[in-house]
Amino acid sequence: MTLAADFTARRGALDLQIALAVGNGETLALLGPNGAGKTSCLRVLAGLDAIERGQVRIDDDVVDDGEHFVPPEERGIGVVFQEHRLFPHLRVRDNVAFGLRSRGIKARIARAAAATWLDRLEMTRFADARPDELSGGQAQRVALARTLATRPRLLLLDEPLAAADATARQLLRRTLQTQLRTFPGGCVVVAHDIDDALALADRVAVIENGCIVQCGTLDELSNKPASRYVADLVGLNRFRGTCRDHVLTTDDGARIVVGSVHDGPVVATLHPRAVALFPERPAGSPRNVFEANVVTVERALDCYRVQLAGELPVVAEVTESAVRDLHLDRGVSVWVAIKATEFRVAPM
Amino acid sequence: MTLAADFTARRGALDLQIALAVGNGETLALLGPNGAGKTSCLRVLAGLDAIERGQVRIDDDVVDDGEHFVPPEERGIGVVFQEHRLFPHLRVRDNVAFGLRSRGIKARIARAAAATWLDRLEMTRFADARPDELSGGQAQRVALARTLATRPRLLLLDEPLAAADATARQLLRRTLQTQLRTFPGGCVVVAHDIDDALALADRVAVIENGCIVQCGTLDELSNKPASRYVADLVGLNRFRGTCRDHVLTTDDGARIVVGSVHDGPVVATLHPRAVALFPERPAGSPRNVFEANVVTVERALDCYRVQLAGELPVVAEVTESAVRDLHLDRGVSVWVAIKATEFRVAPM
Amino acid sequence: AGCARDDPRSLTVFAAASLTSAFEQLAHRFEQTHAGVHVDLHTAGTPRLVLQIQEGAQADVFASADEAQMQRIVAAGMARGQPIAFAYNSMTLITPRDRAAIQSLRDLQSPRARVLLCAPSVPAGRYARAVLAKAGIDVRSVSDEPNVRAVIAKVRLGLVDAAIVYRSDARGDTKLRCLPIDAADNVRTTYPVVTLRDARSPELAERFVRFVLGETGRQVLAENGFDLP
Amino acid sequence: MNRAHSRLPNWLLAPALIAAVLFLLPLLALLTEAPWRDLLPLLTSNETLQALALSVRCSLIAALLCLLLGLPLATWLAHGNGLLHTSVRVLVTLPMVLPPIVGGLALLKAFGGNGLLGGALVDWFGLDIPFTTSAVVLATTYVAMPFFVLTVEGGLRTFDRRYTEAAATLGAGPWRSFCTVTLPLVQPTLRAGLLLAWARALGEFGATITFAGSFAGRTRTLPIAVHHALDTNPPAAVALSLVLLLVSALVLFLLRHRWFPSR
Amino acid sequence: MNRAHSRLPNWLLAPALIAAVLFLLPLLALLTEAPWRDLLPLLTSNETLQALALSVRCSLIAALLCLLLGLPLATWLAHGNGLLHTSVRVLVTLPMVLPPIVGGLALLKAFGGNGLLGGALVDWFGLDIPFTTSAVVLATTYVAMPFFVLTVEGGLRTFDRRYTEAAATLGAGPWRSFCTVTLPLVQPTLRAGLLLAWARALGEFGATITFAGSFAGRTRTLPIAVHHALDTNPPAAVALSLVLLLVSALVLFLLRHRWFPSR
Ligand SMILES: Nc1ncnc2c1ncn2[C@@H]1O[C@H](COP(=O)(O)OP(=O)(O)OP(=O)(O)O)[C@@H](O)[C@H]1O
Ligand SMILES: Nc1ncnc2c1ncn2[C@@H]1O[C@H](COP(=O)(O)OP(=O)(O)OP(=O)(O)O)[C@@H](O)[C@H]1O
Ligand SMILES: [Mg+2]
Ligand SMILES: [Mg+2]
Repeated sequence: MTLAADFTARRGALDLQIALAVGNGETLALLGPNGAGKTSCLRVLAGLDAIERGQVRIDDDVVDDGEHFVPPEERGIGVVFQEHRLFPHLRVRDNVAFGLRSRGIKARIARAAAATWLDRLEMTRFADARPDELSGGQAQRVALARTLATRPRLLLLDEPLAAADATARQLLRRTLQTQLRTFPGGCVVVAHDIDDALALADRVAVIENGCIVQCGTLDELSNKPASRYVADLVGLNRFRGTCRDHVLTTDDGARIVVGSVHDGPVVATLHPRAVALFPERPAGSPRNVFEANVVTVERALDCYRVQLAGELPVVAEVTESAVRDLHLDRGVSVWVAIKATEFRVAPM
Repeated sequence: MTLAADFTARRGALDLQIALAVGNGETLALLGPNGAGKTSCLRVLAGLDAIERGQVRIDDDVVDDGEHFVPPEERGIGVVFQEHRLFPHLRVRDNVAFGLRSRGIKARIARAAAATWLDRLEMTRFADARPDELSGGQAQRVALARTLATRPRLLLLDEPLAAADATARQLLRRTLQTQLRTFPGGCVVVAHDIDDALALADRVAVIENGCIVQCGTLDELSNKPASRYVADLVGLNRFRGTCRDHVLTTDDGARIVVGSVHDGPVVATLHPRAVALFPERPAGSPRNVFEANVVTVERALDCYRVQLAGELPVVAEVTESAVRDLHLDRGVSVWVAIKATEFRVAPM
Repeated sequence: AGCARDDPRSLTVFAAASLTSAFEQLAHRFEQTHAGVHVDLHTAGTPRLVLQIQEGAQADVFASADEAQMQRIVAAGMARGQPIAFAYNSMTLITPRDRAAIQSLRDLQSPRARVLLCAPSVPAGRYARAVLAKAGIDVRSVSDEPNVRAVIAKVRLGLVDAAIVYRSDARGDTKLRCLPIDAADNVRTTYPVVTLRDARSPELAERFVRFVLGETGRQVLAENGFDLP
Repeated sequence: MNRAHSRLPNWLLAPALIAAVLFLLPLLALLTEAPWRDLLPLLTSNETLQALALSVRCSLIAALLCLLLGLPLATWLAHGNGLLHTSVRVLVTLPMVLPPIVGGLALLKAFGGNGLLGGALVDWFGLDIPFTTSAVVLATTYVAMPFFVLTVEGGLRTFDRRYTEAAATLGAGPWRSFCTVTLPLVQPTLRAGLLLAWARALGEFGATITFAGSFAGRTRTLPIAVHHALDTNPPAAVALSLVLLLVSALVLFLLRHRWFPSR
Repeated sequence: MNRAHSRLPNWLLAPALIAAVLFLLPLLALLTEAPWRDLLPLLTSNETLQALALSVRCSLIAALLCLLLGLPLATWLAHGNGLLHTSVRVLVTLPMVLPPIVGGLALLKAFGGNGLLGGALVDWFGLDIPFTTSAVVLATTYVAMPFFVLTVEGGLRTFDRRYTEAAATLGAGPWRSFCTVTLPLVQPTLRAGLLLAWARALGEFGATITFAGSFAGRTRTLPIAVHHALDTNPPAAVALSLVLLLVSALVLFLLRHRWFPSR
């Protein structure tokens, strides 16, 4: 086990209550809404903030138990901050060499290592540049190089791919994967994008409001999303309510006919592709039919995502021709049909 | 026409050579690799840097023609920077009111307007917070509110969604869409993500190395991507070469059998889904069969993307079971089969 | 030159500011006549010198512009023997060269005359006020200046119409006009000198004191406008 | 909470302590000399209070003038390093490197009745500056302003332009941007500069006595009073000096939370 | 290229000009008074050169001491605003608000033969500081250091902690982080502070003459020589003052590009 943390901490108005563990060579992705406490959590793990109660262990060292506190420079960690924080007075090369120099390594050797890392991240061209001469994505890449160069036993990455363009993203993912494969340590990476999370991480932990609401593989999250946010994250519609005789009454009062035999409190999820839209009230088999208004229409790569407000707020995925034929646009009213069997219902 | 720009400018070692136009109510997305010059281009449009030659017009005013230069505060523009740049000494509310106050609007009214905008971006709770008490995504949202509140005639957004989480992203997209619908002005938005670009923009301009390589709708880009980067962006494999008798010889020397009758220099694109992988050399109809090594395997939401290095470097999209069955992992060798008819060939 | 105190052939002399020129010449002459002896001369306002000596300044000879101040050294037991008067000075009325309105002490009473004196706390100010009192003139100084030099500078600049300063200080300044004060109204100020208790080399200090009192000393002091005992 | 980062390099404390002792010892020495028994009547005497009031008033006005005139000058200086800028910077250091008495003399020659500008001032405006309270203000401003200007120039040079860029894109012209963005953001240096200038002005002696003289109630500031007392009654001088120290202590304690916020 | 943002608010120039004139006039006045014909022999005379060398040497050593002792003190001060911190800050302002002569007196009382520590210094180490070149250094350091300390404290208080946080996560301990991150990033304030302290030290007179006296070649710095000349030969005093100005001009011109880089 590289990291074992179970602690409470405060940051402004936010109460953090975190329990997580990362095994050797494992990567855990941290997802959650803005302001949920992802950065705050990394800060605690890094030793930039102290905990109130609990314990943080890295390898076999207790680095914080509310009394004994090991400062960041002695934790053997590496952090990539959300804003890159390159040292403005040092050239790119010296920024990358900084961590090694801090560990007492000779300037020549540290600079050679820095050169290697810059090469890996395809930034050799900018070795002599000053940080303020870099573009946003370049700076983030250098920040990553700077951290990786120290070969930390625990990597903490705060949205390392946010500023990276499409191709750079692949490069960075690949570099991180290599890195994580060759070092025995673990990694906690904050991501906003489930794709980034999946590309880098084995497991995903979702933080909301300072607490971890769910932690598991993508399949575990998809099968039984613990919250509306998780459902959104994996692209599903999610409803909570009480089921009785194939009828689910959601907490908001909507009634859905579902193909499930569960009774009592349940969570139902629904894939957006299973939501069908019609200009007029459709006849036929679907058991759930209601009228709704279009809130937004967003183009995705090979489909359109339509957000609907009505008896049941749902997101539908439709083709381009459907958008054209139904004149889908904000405020347009359409009929929604969902087959009862499309709902996946799980008891709570 | 809100914006008409055709200019050259220098920034460090980069030569910018940009020609673009944005109509009333139109949004143009700017995409391109890190360091391509997207931010530099916005800076010129905003009046933070001057051009060398050419002209920039906003509405009917020439704001820069290499001699006469209109400073940013007189251009009627609004900028959201890549790093939020909130004023650290002002509370969130006053940050948002700043633009209106600068336009001579009374404090009371400006603060009321600020409150409205904070409400729209669901940041009312943080109206009295200081910028350094905000999380990354919250700060970016405030920066957006601050800019939108001034109702500029030209909006320049530098990755406004980079720090936003999945749900916030929808909120911001929706807000921007509303904004762009109700104001007559135009908008240039830098995005890394083709999804963001598509959600916000009507047209996409791709910058590489300081020059605009292609500008058009998604369909135009997909049909005939002007560069490898554009092809990657829309998720396609792209090959350049010369075609003769159904055989395309790529610039790297690979030979592909294609179902096209074009002769001469061509560009061929190929959807990753059309690339089939086999553990052994397959018999059967596919005309292009070769062995390749796996470079990376990345999980996407409903498939895996496999990058392959071989006679022809391609990306394949495969299912999870394929990954399992073929033991796909870095360095594994597999057989690739592509039907000739899957290539879309366009003369150059 | 950094550690004169370790060298028995060097002598430290503290002298009042008004003695600066005279003592510079004296020191020079003394060095000429006493081969290998180096005189370290430090001049400042008399009260300052007294403070410095009281605070343990390592000095051999002290030449004061004022008997009262000298008395503080004696009272503190820091003198070796009794101080000896070696020069006298008196006060003079000065005006800017180009201003003829004032011809004598009486003219100071004119309400338009701007008169400048040293502060009563410095000897020069005390003496100047004594002169005015003797003459029965009641004038108010525009300002209480900290030393004679400040007074003279302002008269030179024509900022005031008249001032009363030491005769020796006003001597030979082309921008000033010196108007003698009647002996009846004038005061005679005494310059005492003494060898200090903590002198490194008392006998060399003694020799310097005798040199000041002697022929060369008298000659130099006279040249610098002092009266002699 | 930020335990990790309020940590100072430990052995920085040794030289810091030496420096503190360097400042402490002379104070202690003064304190042992202070006439503790006669202190109260001395400090509440009319002259002392008069001098105190004058000192406080003049030093505050001087600080204000530093702000009003020095801030624009510092801003201009921060925007260049050409020949003109460097020359002006040299000009600004002049009152620092000049012994104050010479500074006072120079002021006399410039603004005195027969001075460069002085004659004109008297003839045209009837302004005779020397020996007035205005002279005190002018002298202390002249001596104190360089400290303000150079400190603030340093601060402005480190100022992050990204914020003024943002202000401009939000429609703020140079003036508005200067007032609402630049100034608040360089506040800590402004404060340091003001503090330096004010303290220097409060303790100013040489230039003041030369240019303004020493006239009770009009130009006799506390340092000048100290000086007078030094010649006749050193313990009283020490006592008066302590008043200066008390004033500065009072100000620093009052400003403590606003000017030196804990971080 | 950055045309938009080197713009100054225009009418800032008016007060800046007034300030510049305030500094210029006294200089002009001094120049009219200078003995131009006898200037060269005067300035190249042995005494002048001796005083100049002493002044330059002592002011540089004082500036160095400010850096060595004042920087740690400033760093410590910047880390708090409690009672102890405020008290020490008051202590530091002491030499600024004290008339320099009283400052010199306090030094005498502390380090003089009969002083608090002075007796011990003499008895134990044979160190008799007053009236030596060391005394000049000590006095100028005492007077100049507050300017350095308060300026640098201001700079350190605006320092962005995010960089030291980053340094710590990269394995840099407090000391390394202080040297390689904090110091380089507050350089402009360090420079401003050093410049202030050095200039103040160069022009120091009152405390020096009180604590160190005016011995030619040993403690007679240029300002003291100026003062001395005022008693004997006023035009020479002006000429010597100009030497001080020249020294500072020379330094500022040499430092122009490194210390005040154009932005
Ligand atoms: N220095 C601070 N003082 C007070 N409150 C703070 C501070 N920093 C953060 N917060 C609050 O703590 C909460 C969590 O912030 P945090 O930065 O951990 O969020 P996050 O999950 O990283 O969000 P994002 O995705 O936007 O980066 C936010 O509500 C924020 O307002
Ligand atoms: N101040 C500067 N001085 C010198 N070169 C610079 C400066 N700013 C940017 N550059 C260079 O100009 C190029 C374009 O930078 P720009 O910031 O426009 O890129 P970008 O397209 O916005 O990239 P990103 O997606 O990473 O933000 C980069 O190669 C960068 O190194
Ligand atoms: Mg965050
Ligand atoms: Mg950019």
